[in-house]
Amino acid sequence: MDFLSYLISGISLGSIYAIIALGYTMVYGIAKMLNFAHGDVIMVGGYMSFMATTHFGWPPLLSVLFAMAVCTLLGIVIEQLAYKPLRSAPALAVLITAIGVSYFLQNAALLIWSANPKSFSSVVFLEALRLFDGRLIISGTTIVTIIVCLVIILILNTIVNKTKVGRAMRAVSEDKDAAQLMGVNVNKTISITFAIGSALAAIAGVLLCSAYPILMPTTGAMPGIKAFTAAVFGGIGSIPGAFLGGILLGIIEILGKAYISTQLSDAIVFAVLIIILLVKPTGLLGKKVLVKV
Amino acid sequence: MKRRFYSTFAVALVLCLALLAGCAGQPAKPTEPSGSEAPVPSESESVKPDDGVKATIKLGGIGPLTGGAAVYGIAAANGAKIAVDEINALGGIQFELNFQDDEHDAEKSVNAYNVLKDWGMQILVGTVTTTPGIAVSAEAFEDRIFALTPSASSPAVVEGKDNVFQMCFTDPNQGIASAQYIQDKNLATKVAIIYNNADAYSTGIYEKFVSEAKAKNLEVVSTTTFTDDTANDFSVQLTEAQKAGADLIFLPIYYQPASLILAQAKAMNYEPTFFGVDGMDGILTMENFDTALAEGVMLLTPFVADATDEKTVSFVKKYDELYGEVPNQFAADGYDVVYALYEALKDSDVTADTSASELCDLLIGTFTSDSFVFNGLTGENMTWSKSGEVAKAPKGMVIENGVYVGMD
Amino acid sequence: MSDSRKKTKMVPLPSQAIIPERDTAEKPILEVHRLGINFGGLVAVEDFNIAVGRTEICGLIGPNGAGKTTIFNLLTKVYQPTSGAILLDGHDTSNMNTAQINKAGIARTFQNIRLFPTLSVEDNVKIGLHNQVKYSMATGILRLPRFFSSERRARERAMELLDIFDMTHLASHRASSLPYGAQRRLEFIRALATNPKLLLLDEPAAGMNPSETEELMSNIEKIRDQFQIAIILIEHDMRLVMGICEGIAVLNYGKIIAKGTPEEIQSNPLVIEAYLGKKKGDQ
Amino acid sequence: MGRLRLKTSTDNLLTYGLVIVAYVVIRILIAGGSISSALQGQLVPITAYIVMAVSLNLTVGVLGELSLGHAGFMSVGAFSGVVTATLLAGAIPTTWLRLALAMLIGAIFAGIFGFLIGVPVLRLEGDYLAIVTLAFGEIIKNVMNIIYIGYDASGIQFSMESTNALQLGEGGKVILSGPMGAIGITKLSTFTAGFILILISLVIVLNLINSRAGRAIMAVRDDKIAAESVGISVWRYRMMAFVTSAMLAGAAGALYALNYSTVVARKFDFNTSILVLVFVVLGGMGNIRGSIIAATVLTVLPEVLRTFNEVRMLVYAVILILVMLVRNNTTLQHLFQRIGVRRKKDLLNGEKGDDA
Repeated sequence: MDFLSYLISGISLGSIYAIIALGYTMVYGIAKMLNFAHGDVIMVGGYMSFMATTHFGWPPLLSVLFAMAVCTLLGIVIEQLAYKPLRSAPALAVLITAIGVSYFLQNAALLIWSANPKSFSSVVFLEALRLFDGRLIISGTTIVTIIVCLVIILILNTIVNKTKVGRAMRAVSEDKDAAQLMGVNVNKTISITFAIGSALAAIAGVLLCSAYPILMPTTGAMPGIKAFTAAVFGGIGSIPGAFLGGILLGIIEILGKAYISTQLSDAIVFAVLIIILLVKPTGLLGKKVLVKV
Repeated sequence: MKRRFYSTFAVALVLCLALLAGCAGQPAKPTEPSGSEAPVPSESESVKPDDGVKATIKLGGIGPLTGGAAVYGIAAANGAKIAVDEINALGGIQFELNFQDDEHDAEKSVNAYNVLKDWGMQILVGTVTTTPGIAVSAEAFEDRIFALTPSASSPAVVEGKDNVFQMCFTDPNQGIASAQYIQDKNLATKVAIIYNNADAYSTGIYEKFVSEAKAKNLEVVSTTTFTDDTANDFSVQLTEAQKAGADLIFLPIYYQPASLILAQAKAMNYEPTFFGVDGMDGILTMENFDTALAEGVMLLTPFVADATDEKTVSFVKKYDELYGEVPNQFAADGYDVVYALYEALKDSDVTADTSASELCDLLIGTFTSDSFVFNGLTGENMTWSKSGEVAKAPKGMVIENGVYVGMD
Repeated sequence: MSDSRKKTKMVPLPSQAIIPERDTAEKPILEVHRLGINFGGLVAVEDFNIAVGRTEICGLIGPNGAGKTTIFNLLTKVYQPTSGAILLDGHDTSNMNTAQINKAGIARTFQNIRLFPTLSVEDNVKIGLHNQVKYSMATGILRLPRFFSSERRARERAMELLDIFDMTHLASHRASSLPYGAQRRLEFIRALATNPKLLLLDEPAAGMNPSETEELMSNIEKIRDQFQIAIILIEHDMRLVMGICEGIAVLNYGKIIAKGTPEEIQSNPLVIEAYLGKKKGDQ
Repeated sequence: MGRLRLKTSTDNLLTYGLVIVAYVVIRILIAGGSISSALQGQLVPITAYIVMAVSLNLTVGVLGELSLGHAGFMSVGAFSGVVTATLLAGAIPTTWLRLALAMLIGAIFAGIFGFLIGVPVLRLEGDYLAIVTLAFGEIIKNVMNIIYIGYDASGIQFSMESTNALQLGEGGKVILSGPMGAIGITKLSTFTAGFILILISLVIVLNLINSRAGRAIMAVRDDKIAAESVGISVWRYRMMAFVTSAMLAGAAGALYALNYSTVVARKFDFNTSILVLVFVVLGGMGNIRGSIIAATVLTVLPEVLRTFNEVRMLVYAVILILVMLVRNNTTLQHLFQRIGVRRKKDLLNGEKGDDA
């Protein structure tokens, strides 16, 4: 029973990683860039929803939409100002710029919302599921997060596979130059990808703060890194991989704490990651790239 | 492509200039910061003395004003700032405060210290956090600059340095006091501990608590940890405590993770007594926090924001007016540090030209003299030992209906 | 052909210290038995058998996608064969990796040129000399006397090799800045620098005009004579293949459909059907 | 276009010259008393960061692999250096010798870790390799946080629980105490020591680059398959670069740690790794002199920005972004070339642009 309960905790934590990882992997898969500012867009999403519910008194769902709108806008602005001019620059230059953006967002948040932590009120009002006379509890947030994850996967898959924008995305992801030659507007496609990724970040931010209701300027940083790890775990660029990677990462973290050591739980998570990558060098569901010689 | 770059560049440049202008344009208006609820006191804001006063002493402050620990540094800086303003208004000895950011990092803290030295700092108010405090106090010891830290609580901060003093309890003292309190009040038979094993403060209290608990035959049934990187899910720690039958969970941690622990314990219907230390203070004033979660939480804290004594009421009111927030313990510590320095200096004949080392000797003498007793926000009848540690009585508090109530 | 021979320079004799003499009268340099590979069930090469003499120039031809480059990749262990044996100079190579294969004596060029683009032409050749002019990392860092003598030797040797294709004046250019044909030649030189016993050339004449091809043909023959090495080349230019190859193997759908001298191949009905017949026009 | 000038030796001389002149100038300023304590206090960390940047450039610029865990090696070097220096305090009274030994031991330990980490890491490629270096950096931080080391009459004691668990006898001293790190370090590092370490790193890295092994490393960066095809053991040279880089970072870590009276594991986290990476990218990949300049400027910059008070880090972020944008703008690059600013070509960037 303990094991089951830990497993559920792991899934709860993992579902949060998963939803953050979805945004990471989506942007990586198409724009081929590690957007280290993703975690901070999540934080902004959290603050937006917080402001909407607590200060403006808006209903939770509206606050989520508000957060999504603001983050989408923010994502587009960041992309236009900071990333777009670097389209032909080396990948590392973009990475460093993303880190600059991350610093910027954290420090701007510090000035706007102060360093004092805020207690976030959950936007999820679903009752927790109690099994075996309440010995197993699955929180409402977990259920909602997993459902949202699955819906997002479904929507992303539909967008990527069924729409014109999606076709452009796939083309850009395969080969930017070739896509350009074939008449795909690469810049626009990448901008759209960022917009979608940022909207996802807003949802992730709201759910992260609903599950662990503390909101600070640094709230997004560590979950961001963990989710990035999760995305790599699942095979970066793979949408189902991000989900699987996130859930597994959460489970490993909790089981590691429960059965090995609470002190070393992060070391355990990262050690497992390394082992998995040694067995499957491109992650669990990552595409194996055959080098053409 | 080119044109787009220039437009981007121009926008960014404008943004940058706007920032510069924004900060240059409104120097001395702490009450109206642009979009900021809690401005940070700064060099330009610090109060200049009026003409004809007897001396202006340069106080240098160091603490984290940015980064993850900014909440502590900003509070301490704000508290110190209020004290400086009040004291300067009295017309006697004058203080000029220059508070520098250290990002909770030893290297940056030493940098800040050196900047202050160049500025002409005569007394150091700081640092706010422990690790930077250890590094900086070693420098202050060599340079013979008197240091009174608001909240760097590890004994290592003052150890072996005759000119470094603390306003807060040391970590081991809190550990001992907590164990004693739990024993004296018969609060528990089986104790679980959850602490932050990546944090010097938390580990320091934990270590002493455990050895003291052993001496007092308190049974510690479960010890689990977390780090700043894993401070979100506490289900494993709580389940272990519950399985071990703990009826009290000792939380020598800050209030942010503590608030998550309280919420998660409630979700799993586990209702032990939670016992915190001074880091727990602040939980009730967290914006939007459901105080019902903290019902029954006990803590040892030197400062209570809703205390009714005149000093506290006036401080809390002023803080709220200036910064729009309820002050926490760190703010009170910062305030007390400046007042303690004032008390120690007000009858002396120091001038702006008194060298830092002369001040240092003077203050060491005063602080360690038997006759020097300080009453502040964070305690009554405080005295200091030669080692630099403060002696004051911790206040045991329990949260009832969303407010602190004395346990005694 | 004889005209072009007059135009090109003779290959300078390799310094004796670097190129050991070879006994050319012995058994074949390369023997391949029943070599095969499949990619996830798809059979790319099957039952491939070949033997190459010590100083033979051998052609490997076949339509696009026949598996020619795959053979090279198998011989150099870029791909691991799923079946069969490769004997180099009588020694089994099954436990060797690509780098070891090169040290054992096989060098190659690539169909889509793989130079070290950010490095200079000279450095590209010097990297080819990696296992010929050796000194330790410490010698390099501490700049011991051996470093200077070795570097001088490497430079001299690199210039000798570049001179084969009249490229010494390009030595300090960045490899990626060379025109296409020069890049091909540089890759050839780099392969030669590793002192191979067997050289695999993947479409060496691709992108060259007829006169350049002529020059290349004579150079290939001269290099064989001078260095006493065997050469296998993949080539679509039938004039080149028929002009210099002593033996030819024709590949189709991963299998050898014909082997023999140029004359035999040209008259082989299977080959004509599979390959030459269709392509006769543009060759 | 495309002509690589034979300028490596002059280029390297310029790099050495820059470092030596900077050192001499600062020494003169110190002697004349005309240098602020703020800058003086930063000299040692600057030298440590320069060595970090130069060493990371070996991995990122020369070997071409992204490492996100370089601070982990700094951590290993810092703590093993501190332990060495503390243990030798009685045996070796000469401080410079103790410092040198501490840096050497720091380098050796970091090198051993570099090798152990390299074994799995170097089997991977690209971003997967990067994430594993990140993972190792986090693991090192996590483990360092629970290591307790002390010594007493009966020798060195080790624990992973608490200082109490060390059970030190009379007169015992705790050297490392978990999250509190090392406390009460005797400060040994000096600017001159840092300067010498920079020179040693430069000799190692620049001579390595311009030698057989360095060419092999760059060949591996440019094209692994081609490098293998000419008989270069990819694994061996990747490892050589990785371990050398780790060792230099270890020495820098020891230098850094012995400049403060305390050092904690948390210092060497992901952010520090990234900070050093920023130095490298900003200075130009493969450009050693660029790394030195970038490390210096970006270490001093936040201090210079102190006048901005609360918006300091915000301004820093904006400057970082702007610099990246300007630096990678082809129009501006051409402009710089036209007005004769000497720029060494960014090696990884090189395929796209022209050479100077």
